[in-house]
Amino acid sequence: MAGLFLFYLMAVVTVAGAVGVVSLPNPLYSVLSLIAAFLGLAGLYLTLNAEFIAVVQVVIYAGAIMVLFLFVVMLLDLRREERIPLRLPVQKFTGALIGVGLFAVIMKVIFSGSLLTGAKGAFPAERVSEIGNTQVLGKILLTDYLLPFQAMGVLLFVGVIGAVVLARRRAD
Amino acid sequence: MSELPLITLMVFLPLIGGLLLIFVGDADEAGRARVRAISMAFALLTLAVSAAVYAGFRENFAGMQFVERAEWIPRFGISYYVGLDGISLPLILLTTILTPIVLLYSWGEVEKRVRLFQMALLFLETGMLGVFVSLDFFLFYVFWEGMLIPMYLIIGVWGGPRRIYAAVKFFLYTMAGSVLMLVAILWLYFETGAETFDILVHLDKPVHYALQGWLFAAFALSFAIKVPIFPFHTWLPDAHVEAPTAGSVILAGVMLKMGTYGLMRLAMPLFPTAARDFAPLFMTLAVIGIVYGALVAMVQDDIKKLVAYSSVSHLGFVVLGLFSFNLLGASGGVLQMVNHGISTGALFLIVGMIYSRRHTRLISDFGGIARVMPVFAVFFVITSFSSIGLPGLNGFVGEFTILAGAFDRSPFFAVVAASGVVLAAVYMLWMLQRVLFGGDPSPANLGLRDLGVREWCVLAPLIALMFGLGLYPKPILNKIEPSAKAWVEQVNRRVLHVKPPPEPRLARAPAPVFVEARSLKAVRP
Amino acid sequence: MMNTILFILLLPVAGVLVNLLFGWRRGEKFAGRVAAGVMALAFAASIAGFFQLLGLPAEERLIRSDLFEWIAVGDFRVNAAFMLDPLSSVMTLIITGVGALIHVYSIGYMHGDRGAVRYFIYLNLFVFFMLTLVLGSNFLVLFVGWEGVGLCSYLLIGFWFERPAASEAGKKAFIVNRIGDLCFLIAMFMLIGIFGTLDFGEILQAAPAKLVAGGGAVTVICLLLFAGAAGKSAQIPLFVWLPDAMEGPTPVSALIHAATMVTAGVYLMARAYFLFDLSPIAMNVVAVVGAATLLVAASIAMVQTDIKRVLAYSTVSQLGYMVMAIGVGAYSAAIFHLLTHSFFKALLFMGAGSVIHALDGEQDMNRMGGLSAALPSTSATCAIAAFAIAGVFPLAGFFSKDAILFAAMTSNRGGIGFWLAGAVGALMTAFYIFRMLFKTFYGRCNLSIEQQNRLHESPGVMTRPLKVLAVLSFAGGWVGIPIFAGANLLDGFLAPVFGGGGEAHHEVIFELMMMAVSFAIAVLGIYMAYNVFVLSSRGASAYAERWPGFYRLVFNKYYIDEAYDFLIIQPIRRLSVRLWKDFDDGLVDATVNGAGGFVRLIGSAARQLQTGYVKSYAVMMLAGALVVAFYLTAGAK
Amino acid sequence: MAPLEHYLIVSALLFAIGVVGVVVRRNAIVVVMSIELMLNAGNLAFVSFGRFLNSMDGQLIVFFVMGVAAAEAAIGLAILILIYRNRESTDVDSLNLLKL
Repeated sequence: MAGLFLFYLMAVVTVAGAVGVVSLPNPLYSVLSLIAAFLGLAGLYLTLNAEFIAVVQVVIYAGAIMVLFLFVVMLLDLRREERIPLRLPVQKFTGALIGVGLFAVIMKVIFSGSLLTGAKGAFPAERVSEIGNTQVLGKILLTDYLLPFQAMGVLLFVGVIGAVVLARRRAD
Repeated sequence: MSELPLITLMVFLPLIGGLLLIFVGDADEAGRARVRAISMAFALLTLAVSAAVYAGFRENFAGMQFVERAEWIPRFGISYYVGLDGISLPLILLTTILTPIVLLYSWGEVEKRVRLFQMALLFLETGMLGVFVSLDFFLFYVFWEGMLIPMYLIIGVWGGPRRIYAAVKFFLYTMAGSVLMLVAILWLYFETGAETFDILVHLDKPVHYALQGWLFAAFALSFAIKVPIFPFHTWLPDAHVEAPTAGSVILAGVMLKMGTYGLMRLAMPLFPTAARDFAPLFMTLAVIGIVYGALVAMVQDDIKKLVAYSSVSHLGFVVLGLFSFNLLGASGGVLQMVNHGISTGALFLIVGMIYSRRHTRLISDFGGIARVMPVFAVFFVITSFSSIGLPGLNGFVGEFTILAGAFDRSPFFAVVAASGVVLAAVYMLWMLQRVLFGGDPSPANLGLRDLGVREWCVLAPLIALMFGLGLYPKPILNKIEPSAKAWVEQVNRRVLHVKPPPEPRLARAPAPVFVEARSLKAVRP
Repeated sequence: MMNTILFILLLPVAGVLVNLLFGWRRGEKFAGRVAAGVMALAFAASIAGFFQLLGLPAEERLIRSDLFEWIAVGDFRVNAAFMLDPLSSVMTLIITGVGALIHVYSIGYMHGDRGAVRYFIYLNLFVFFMLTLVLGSNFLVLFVGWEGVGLCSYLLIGFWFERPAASEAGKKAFIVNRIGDLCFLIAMFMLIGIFGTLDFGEILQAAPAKLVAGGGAVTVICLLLFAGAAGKSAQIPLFVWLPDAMEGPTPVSALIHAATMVTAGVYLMARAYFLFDLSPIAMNVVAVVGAATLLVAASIAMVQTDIKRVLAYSTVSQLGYMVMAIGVGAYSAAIFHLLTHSFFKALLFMGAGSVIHALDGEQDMNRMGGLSAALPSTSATCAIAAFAIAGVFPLAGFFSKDAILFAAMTSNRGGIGFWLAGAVGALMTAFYIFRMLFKTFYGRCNLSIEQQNRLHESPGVMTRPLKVLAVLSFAGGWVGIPIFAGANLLDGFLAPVFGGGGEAHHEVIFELMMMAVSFAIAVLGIYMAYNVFVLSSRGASAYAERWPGFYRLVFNKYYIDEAYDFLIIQPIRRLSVRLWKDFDDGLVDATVNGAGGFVRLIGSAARQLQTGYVKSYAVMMLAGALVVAFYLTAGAK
Repeated sequence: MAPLEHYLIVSALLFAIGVVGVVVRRNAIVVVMSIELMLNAGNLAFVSFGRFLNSMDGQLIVFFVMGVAAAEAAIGLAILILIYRNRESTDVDSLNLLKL
């Protein structure tokens, strides 16, 4: 029962954060509400017995990445969007339409049949908790998924270099 | 028969030669000479191999010879499958003979980007030979399209003032046609369920009648553009006028034959009933082309354009022969493809020779030059008469057999077509009169050099062939005959009128919610 | 046994080759001797062939020689095959005999012309093709020769190609001939369709079985063959090329446009007599056209002033006689006239050539006159030829023309109308030929002083052939003397070819009467010419003044050339220009380019969607994703 | 514990809100943040499915997605800075350089 309550709480926090991101005119507030949304997501992960992911969500996403966003916003001093008319006159309407449409499609899929037709895996939540979520994840990551894991390391490395190269001021 | 893979050797020798040229510089005169010598050597080697093929060719045998086969993409039933028969052999020989001649002609004529030019010609030869020997749709299509690129370059880089327009028109027009063919090929592939691109397999079991019309139309349209059959001919004058001489020779000599060859090898025997249904249309168009091409050729003021329109007229004869559906027409058609290649090729060479001297092709700029260029005049007259179809020269044998065959099928069309014989004399002789004869040469023409040794060597083999095929066509005709006979049987087959009932298919499992099926078709049949 | 046929055929080829290889360097004298030499040898071979034939029993007089298989497709096979039978033997003798004389004559005539070597090459080549034509044993080989002589005629008419008129005339000759050839070709296709072969012998055998006498097929075939013959033998409506062909060197006119090539049409019909025999309608057409041609051409010949054109129209007219003879079924009479005509017409042409040679190219008869003193041999031989063509007893033309007139009257296909045409034609013939003779050789001399000073008789190499031909023109007709049994040698010789021949015998008195009438006509014509051109000082102008309209009409050759130009040539040319500019460039190509332009239009319209704004791309991408999502989930409940 | 559908509804909501943000907002930074929202919506779905299918694969993928998102954020923000330097604006509506 407590789990269910937690879920609804976190769901509300998350969705509210998301709405804030899109609706608040000041980018600074958008960043802050995105952080809120991420924290809510971390909570949702906790209800799904994904403790490691939840922690990573808080530390990396809500922590590191969002701080980066914050920096940029402050750096560029982006207070509010200029109030010039939108390029596409029906942009807002289109956006809403697409958003609602997508949501409708997904809803339709969710409620149109049995979702869990696939084969069950080897890691029921109870067993994972027994061993420890992080341990299981780490083991798989460093055995079966070693190559992608390393590749992601390379990707991040390249990303760092790329960011540096791009953002560096040219000498001329 | 030797065990050497002669066809592969023949097809890819020019390609190898062309690739070798990458390593030879053409910056200085010596380099250019080297480039030319190497390409010439490879063209001659190819000619030698084709001569070996000719020598080893089994007569009185209708099927494919020198067959080679290797898996290429087994997943889709695609293989490297080549071979030749009496229909393709003459065209192969024509290709291997014309290429060295064209190279020799260009030896002193093309000075711009020599290496690229020679490479383009060699690649072109590989493409053309490939089309003639392919027994696999996929392979055929690869060569068919591959051929376009070097030709596009030849027109677009070394052509006349409006070369870009002409090259793009040529490319797009033929491309548009071949895309239709591709669709038809794929359709055929899926329709028959044979899971193979093997042409011979498809030839053995024609599709049912209901489908033939569409597929034939797609194939035939593609080839009709290439031939070109009236009214798809307008790219031809532009391409010819702008193309450099070498390009014109190859274009008229060999590439136009791709269209008629395609009709003969693919479109007609694959869809025999449809071909017979369409025959009146094609015969009408062929006859219109014959008369129309001749009439329009008559009033041209540019020699090259005149020759180009004469090609429209001549190829009308070939199409007429093919759609006669009898042995005379078919053999005559094949023979006439070769004949047209020789005589029109020679005509374009001759026009090129005079153009490189005077830098004009307007008939009105000439007159009376037989006096200053007597040898040239002799060659010109012989070639023109070959084109007119004078008995004793090559053109006659082909035209006669075609018309005899066509007459057997439809006297009306044959008679109208035969009037093209008169018109051919009109436009050719009128042109000769205005270029070679009739008055003293104008001062600008007085200083014209007669043919040099190189030009002599370029024309002499073609002239010899004109006489040879005119007086004794047997060595070619008796190779054509068995295959043509088999072809005639093939195109006169009857086929199932409707689609055979489908085999019971497996009942499909209830559709999964998400995208599990591979193709859209499976989700929404 | 030596293959005589091959020998006859290949000798001229040898001449061509020798002159091609060595002639250019060794010069015209060498070339002329080689050319004339091979002709003499060929003539000898022809005589040998003739005697070979004579040595055979009358019904088996046929020597065949199959060289190789030429065109072989399926059941259709055509060999390069030749045959010598009495008909081709006669033709061969004419071609090589008269040809040899003309070659000799040409040595003198072409002396000093810079194209002389080329000339002899062409001439030998022509003889080769002509021999192929008459020796071929099937229609297709005949056609090879047929076209070949057309080619040589084209080359020789346009021999002096710097003259625009000459190259124009050559082209015209070839093209007009091609129209006839077209019909010939179609006739061959029909023959292939019916018989599956083109061999004369085989068709002869099968014709009665496979063709219905008087039926549509055979009539069409015969009419088409006749159209082909009309082109070559210059019959209405295709005769317009022959007068223009006089632009060629005069010996060429003598050889090609009088003695040999133009008779090919007559030969063709005689060769295919077994087909014509089956078609009364076609025969009738042939006879009518022949009669009309002989009258029209003779009337034009009466008023022409160019000496060669007079002869040209005379040739057309004489060919009309031969064609009419064919039309009434008198094949051997046609060949007989062909034979004698080749003698006297070649002689007339060569005489005219001699005159032209003497006058440095002058051809207008109004500027000639009184030349007999300066050109004794020429004028004497020409006079003989004139008597011969006019049909004066006992010269060659008398017998042959009489044979035709007689047949026209008595043959079951003939009739009084044909006889009348022939008789009127004979009158005109005598008139125009003596007009020419009087204006040229007799009467007042209209030459300039300069021309008179340079006037000279032609060298012996030219006059000697004239004399030989004069003898032949005189006596050549004696091979076909009628009345006495067995005296008509030619008829007897040709009889096996034409299936027994032998016209119904008539009363000797009747025959004699006919001969007398035709003789009287000839004399009358000569007298009229004498009256007008010698006795009267005003000459023909009196007639011209009396009927000015008619005179102008005839003088302008009935405006036939103009009519063709206006009715056929110009419309075709205008149509072609319209087709090219309006239809090809304006419609077909515009459609093609329009299709291209349409695609570009769509492209530039579609380009408007590509605003370049990132946002719009994002919107579209998402919208697309939405559509795909809808599509994929549509199948789910 | 909440059923799978509920998690998926939350995920769908997040995704749809992200889409709306991408389309509606003009500030590039906000657009990037909206994209992050969509990514996270996906993550949530992955983890939920993994949980209900007794599989760790969902969490593994999320792990990788996060890595990619981090790299993407770094690069994206660097590009934003560059754009801002050049144009003094981060308004995506003014970016039409994709046009020829």
